[in-house]
Amino acid sequence: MQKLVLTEEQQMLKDAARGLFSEQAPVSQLRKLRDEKDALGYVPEFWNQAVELGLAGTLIPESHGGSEFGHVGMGQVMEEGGRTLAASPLFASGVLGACALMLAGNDSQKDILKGIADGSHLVALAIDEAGRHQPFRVATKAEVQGEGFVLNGRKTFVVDGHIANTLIVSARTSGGERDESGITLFLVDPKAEGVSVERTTFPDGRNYAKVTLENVAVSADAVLGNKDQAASPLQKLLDIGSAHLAAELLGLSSEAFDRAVAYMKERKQFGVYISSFQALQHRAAHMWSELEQLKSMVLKAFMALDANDDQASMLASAAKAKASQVAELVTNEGVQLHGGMGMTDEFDIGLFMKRARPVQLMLGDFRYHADRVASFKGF
Amino acid sequence: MQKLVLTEEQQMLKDAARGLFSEQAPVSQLRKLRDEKDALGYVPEFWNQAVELGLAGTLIPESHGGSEFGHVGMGQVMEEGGRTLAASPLFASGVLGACALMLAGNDSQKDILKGIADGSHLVALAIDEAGRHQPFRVATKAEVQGEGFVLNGRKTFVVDGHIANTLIVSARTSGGERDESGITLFLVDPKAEGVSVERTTFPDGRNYAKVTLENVAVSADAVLGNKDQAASPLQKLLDIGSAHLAAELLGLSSEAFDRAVAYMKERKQFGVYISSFQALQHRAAHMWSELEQLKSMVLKAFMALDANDDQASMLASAAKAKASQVAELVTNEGVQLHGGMGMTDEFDIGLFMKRARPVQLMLGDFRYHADRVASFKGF
Amino acid sequence: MTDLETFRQETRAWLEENCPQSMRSPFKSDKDACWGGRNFQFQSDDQRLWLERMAEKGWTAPDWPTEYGGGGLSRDEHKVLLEEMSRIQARPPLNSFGIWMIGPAILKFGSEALKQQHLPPIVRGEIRWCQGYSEPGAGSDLAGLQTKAEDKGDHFIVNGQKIWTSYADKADWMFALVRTNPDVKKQEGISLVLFDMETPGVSTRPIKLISGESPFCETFLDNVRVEKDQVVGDVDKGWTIAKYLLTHERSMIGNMGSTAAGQKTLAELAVDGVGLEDGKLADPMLRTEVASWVIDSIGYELTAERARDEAKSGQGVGNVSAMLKYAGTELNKRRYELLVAAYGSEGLLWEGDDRPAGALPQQWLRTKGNSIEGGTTEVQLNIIAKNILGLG
Amino acid sequence: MTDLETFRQETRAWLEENCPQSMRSPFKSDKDACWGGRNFQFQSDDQRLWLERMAEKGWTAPDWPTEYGGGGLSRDEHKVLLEEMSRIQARPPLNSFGIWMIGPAILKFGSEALKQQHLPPIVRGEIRWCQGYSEPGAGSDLAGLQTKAEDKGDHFIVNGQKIWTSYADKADWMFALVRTNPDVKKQEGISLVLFDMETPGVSTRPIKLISGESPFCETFLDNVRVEKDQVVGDVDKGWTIAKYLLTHERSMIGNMGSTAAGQKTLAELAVDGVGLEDGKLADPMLRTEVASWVIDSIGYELTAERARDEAKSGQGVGNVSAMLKYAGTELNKRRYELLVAAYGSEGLLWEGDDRPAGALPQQWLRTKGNSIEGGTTEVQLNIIAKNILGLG
Repeated sequence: MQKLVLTEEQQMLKDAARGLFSEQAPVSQLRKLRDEKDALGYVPEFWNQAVELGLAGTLIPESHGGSEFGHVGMGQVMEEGGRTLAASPLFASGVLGACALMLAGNDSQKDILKGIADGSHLVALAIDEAGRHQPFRVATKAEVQGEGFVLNGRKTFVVDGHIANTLIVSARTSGGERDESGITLFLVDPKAEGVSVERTTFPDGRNYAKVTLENVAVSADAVLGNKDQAASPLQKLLDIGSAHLAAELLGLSSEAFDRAVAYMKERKQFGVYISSFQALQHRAAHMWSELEQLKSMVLKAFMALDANDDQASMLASAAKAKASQVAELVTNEGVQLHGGMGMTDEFDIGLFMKRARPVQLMLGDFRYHADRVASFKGF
Repeated sequence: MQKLVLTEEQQMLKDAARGLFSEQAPVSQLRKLRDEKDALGYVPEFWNQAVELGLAGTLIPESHGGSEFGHVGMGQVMEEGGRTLAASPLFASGVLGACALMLAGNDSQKDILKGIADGSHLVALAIDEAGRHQPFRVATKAEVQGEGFVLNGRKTFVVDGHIANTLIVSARTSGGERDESGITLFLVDPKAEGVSVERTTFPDGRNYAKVTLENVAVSADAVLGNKDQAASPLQKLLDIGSAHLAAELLGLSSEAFDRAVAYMKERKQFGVYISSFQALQHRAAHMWSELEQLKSMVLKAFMALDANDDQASMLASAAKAKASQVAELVTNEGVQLHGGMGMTDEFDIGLFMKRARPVQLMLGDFRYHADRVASFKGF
Repeated sequence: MTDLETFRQETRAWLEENCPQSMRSPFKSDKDACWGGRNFQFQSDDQRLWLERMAEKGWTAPDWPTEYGGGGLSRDEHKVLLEEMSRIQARPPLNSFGIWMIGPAILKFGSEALKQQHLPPIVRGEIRWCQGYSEPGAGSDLAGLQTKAEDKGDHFIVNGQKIWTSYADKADWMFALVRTNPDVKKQEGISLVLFDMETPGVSTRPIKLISGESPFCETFLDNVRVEKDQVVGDVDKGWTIAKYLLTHERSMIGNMGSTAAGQKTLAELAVDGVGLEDGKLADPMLRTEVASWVIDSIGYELTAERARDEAKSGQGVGNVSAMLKYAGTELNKRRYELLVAAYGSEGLLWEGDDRPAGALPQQWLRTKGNSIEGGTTEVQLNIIAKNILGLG
Repeated sequence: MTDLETFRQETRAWLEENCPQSMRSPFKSDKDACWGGRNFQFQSDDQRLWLERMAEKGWTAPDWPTEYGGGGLSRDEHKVLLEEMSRIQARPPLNSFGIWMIGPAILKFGSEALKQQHLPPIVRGEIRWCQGYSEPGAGSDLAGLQTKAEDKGDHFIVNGQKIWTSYADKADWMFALVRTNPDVKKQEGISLVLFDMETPGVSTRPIKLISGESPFCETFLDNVRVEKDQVVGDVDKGWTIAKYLLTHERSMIGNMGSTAAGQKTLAELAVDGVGLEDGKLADPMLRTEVASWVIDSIGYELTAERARDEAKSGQGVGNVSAMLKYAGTELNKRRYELLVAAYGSEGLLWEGDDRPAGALPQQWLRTKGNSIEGGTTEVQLNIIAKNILGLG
């Protein structure tokens, strides 16, 4: 069995990513984007550097311009990005977009991968239609019209939707609103007639959009994968996405924890450092224990995905479930342990909480994934 | 609105009960009953004293020999009995038996109340058929035979079943196994042909029985209440029983907590009293807070039952749910805070844990009652 | 007819006649509250009229003595007044830290001169007060405050910094704890002083929270002159008064665990967000959590009720405010986490008028402060452990 | 063929020939274990034969040096042996605190004479050992032990009381921590001594637990003579050895969070107890809790695996045994609470052969000790906070 440790190469990638994020995309960068209501929502200079380091193509085959570093590799990048709350299209384009095309795309569609890897082409996945993740409850309709289709519907919580060059949209081509079969994925140009993309603001200051499709005509070539049969590749894609979000939650929780521990060592109350209070020590020790378990689960999920292990879906869900729980615990405790200072916008610790919740909810929260784990385990 | 405090009379009853239990039925009495595998499972001398104090008739009208002190009154007795883990037929006979007859009995059946009040007649309720409480899932059958019925089935977890003079048995007279309607209550003489009562042993050393009914013939007079329509009075009875069990859990949890706090003040580790460790202090403070909330809920549930308030069922379920949760927390912490000593049979603290679980499960655990509360609240 | 019944009838009639129709509905937002003070902008003539009429009767401070402008009502009369106001949904005429906090402290501990000077303007809503307790370095260790008051004969010169001063930027006067003696045990060198916010050397800066704008400010005190006759109680003995006021504050904040009348319950909101299937919340896991919260909140509300009833009956363990503060604020935090879960991403929309859960993200973030302000959860647990359980 | 492959083939052949058929199945109960010692009653001739044959090859202690009777196997050979034994489900020939605990300590810290005297009988299963560490007054403060060893020239006279001595009533020798110097820092006056349980003045009394009978005993030491050459390592330096053994013990107990091979999982048992409806556990609230437990247990097992892999690779933070002990034992306690909930009253039946959940009530109660023995949960959290997080 593969050892649950990083290879030397993976460790080097992790270190390189940490260096890049901490120097070129520190927390202050996100704060600035937020305060200035930046139109793009990320810093192109940073994105170029990330691309130059090959991060956007980590998952993409060398034949399509990537470095083919696998999920363990990309997971390290996501984790390190979580640590600095880095804002970039890496997840939307480099993980979801790239994997969607790799899983379901035909040869000509896969040409997009090169653009993803070199950072010039951004992709976003438009799946959700309500506040809670239910990927197979699809009301957006795609009706046959001539050789192509015409799309109508609304999507929400589309990560990096407003900067995407291509949207991947799930729509119903047959079946009832709750059926797993009858769903089809479409590549949609956001500039096409009838598509409107509205950027929405979230607590984390990141990019999410609502997408409205009003009689959007697409050609037959726009179908990604097989008509009516998107459920299977889509689920695989969501497993992958969930694991990478778990990695991001691991990163941001680890950083929030480290900051809380550091604060405990510098803050005095009643004449002593608050790190000397046993009640706080035990809470910190419990959190550390939880973070260690999460770390193992995230790593294992990536290894299983890379190995095409049949436990990969279960492990990805378990990791996302645990990550959501741990992130909620650690970011709440992080603010509490900072006391009044933690409540001020001036301190960074609150930003970790504000980032955690959207990521917890994205592609399913603790409850969604715990339910899946139970089903996988036959109960 | 009625004040959430005891009246002077209720407080006097509580004090009297505490005196009786602590002097005549201390924890050592239960230990002795258990160690000697006592055939009765309670001490008749103590029962006589309790009866003399009027405890068995607390809920029974004066016209039938009781003191008509209401649920708030009886609840204080149950709570105090919980403190010393007192073993007696008080709950089975004085609460469940008495209330069943009062809720559903005809005049001649109500004659039994006098015997309950004077302690000479013991009643037990045989409802459950499986490990988890599902009172309306009844497989025991009662088929019409001539003027009467013939009963077949098995009952389990019958509190004080093996010492009862009368069993109250739920059986199906119509409908399917899961239907709420079609259930009838019967008064059954445990000595009747075809009835076998087998005492079973539980961690708390208390009396529970399995009852087997094999072609047991009963007359039409044996029907308690209306044929097929037991669900409504039975549910009311179970609400009452749940509130009183919540009171018992409150009592035993309060005592386990007091003992843990006392132990913290006398046990030294690393040269200091363990009561000085902040992590333990915070856990104790949390438990105390939980106990205070539980106390309010139990009192309110009794007041609502006495007032026939339409929130009574919801409040009884909420109290039993919370009591089960708090008892699990406090008895586990009680043992943990006693360290190795808590694990020995020699120390009493473990007995509180052993008593808590059967009472938690009896008439429905946290999950059962939380589900009911959710339904009452419309979600 | 008893005197109380007469009082009720008279009150009812008076309110009927004097409470403007537009003042007979619950606040629609925080902005509807009347805070009074020198620079207050009344929202409407009705709002001003309602304040003036109530103030004239002393009913902005119904149980204060009439000699200081109060209503002079007995406990029972006060209750009747509140009941009658509630009957017609009359809005409180005045929100005021003067009435809630410093007024009672002056009444209990202040000199006759201070009472004469400060209480009537408070009752009339002419002077708005703010509280200067916390300091950046002190946190939970309130008594460790560093703001220094130097004795200059007939006055003090005060230097230091206060934080978490609610509405300091809008208030006219501040009541503040300052260190008048640095050479004794920290609790024994503190005084409670009063000063006008227009005194030279006083400046304020609003604090932005993780939830956005807030009423909190930092207040900088730079050689601020405070007259000696503006000390409440004795010099160096302010800590006793501070504790009295803190207990008061704690029980107010503790109330957060309750669902205010008219507000939708968590269960109702969860149903709005998640929907029902077969009459049950469509997410069974969330249903479990909401049910557990509902049970705990029943316990909390009944405990608050029992504490009040016990206090009236002279029963109970007494000091339960720490427990209510702890339980109530933790409950409120859980409530908002569950709401975020129930609404999902749609519940996190930060801006806009058509958000399905309104200002939920801001409210959710704001609740995180509940277990910090007014004494942290950790401090409450310490208090319970030490004062009630005798652990130490 | 590599040497290792040759070794595997030879081992496989030897086991095939020498392991009796009746020793090729998992233990059916604790009683099937072979503990050896002077008074051990073998269950069967096969059991005795299996021990003798394995002991002769030194494979009861495969990695000990051959000069002390061990197998002298390399790390890789040891692994092959275990794999080959596992292949035919061969039972461990000997359970032994000698092999697990005191043997390694003697090997690492003991004199040559002690090695010669004690190791061969341990390998052969002739002498059964017990551990005398805990004392009634000490608890988590192990170093605070009071059992006194008075220096009498060539021997010590030992007085005191030990508790939680597993199988003291069945053991032949004890390794015990005693205080040889009361005048120094508590950790610096402790020695690890060995003595025969038949020495005059040694008596034992079994401890009954809340779960019933147990292997634990109290051991009373009343003027017990211990020869000076029976001190392991240096006099007064026993604490170092004790810590070495404790870390070892902690990682063994921590394993409790895992579900042993062949054992039914919590999820399977919950389904047995509660049943399925539409493929889901019939109680949705319990399902939530079981799912949460399953997720946590996946995390725990993977973390134990990762810790092993990191240790092999020379990575990781190192001392994770405290965390594994903490997480594993808390998980095991939760597992049993959930089982009790799943089976309901039928799962609490204390006696009888036809209980649906077997000895669940006793097992459930026994788990409560997991977070106490081998260092309490509180001690593990202290260790993590201080040693790993640097809080203090």
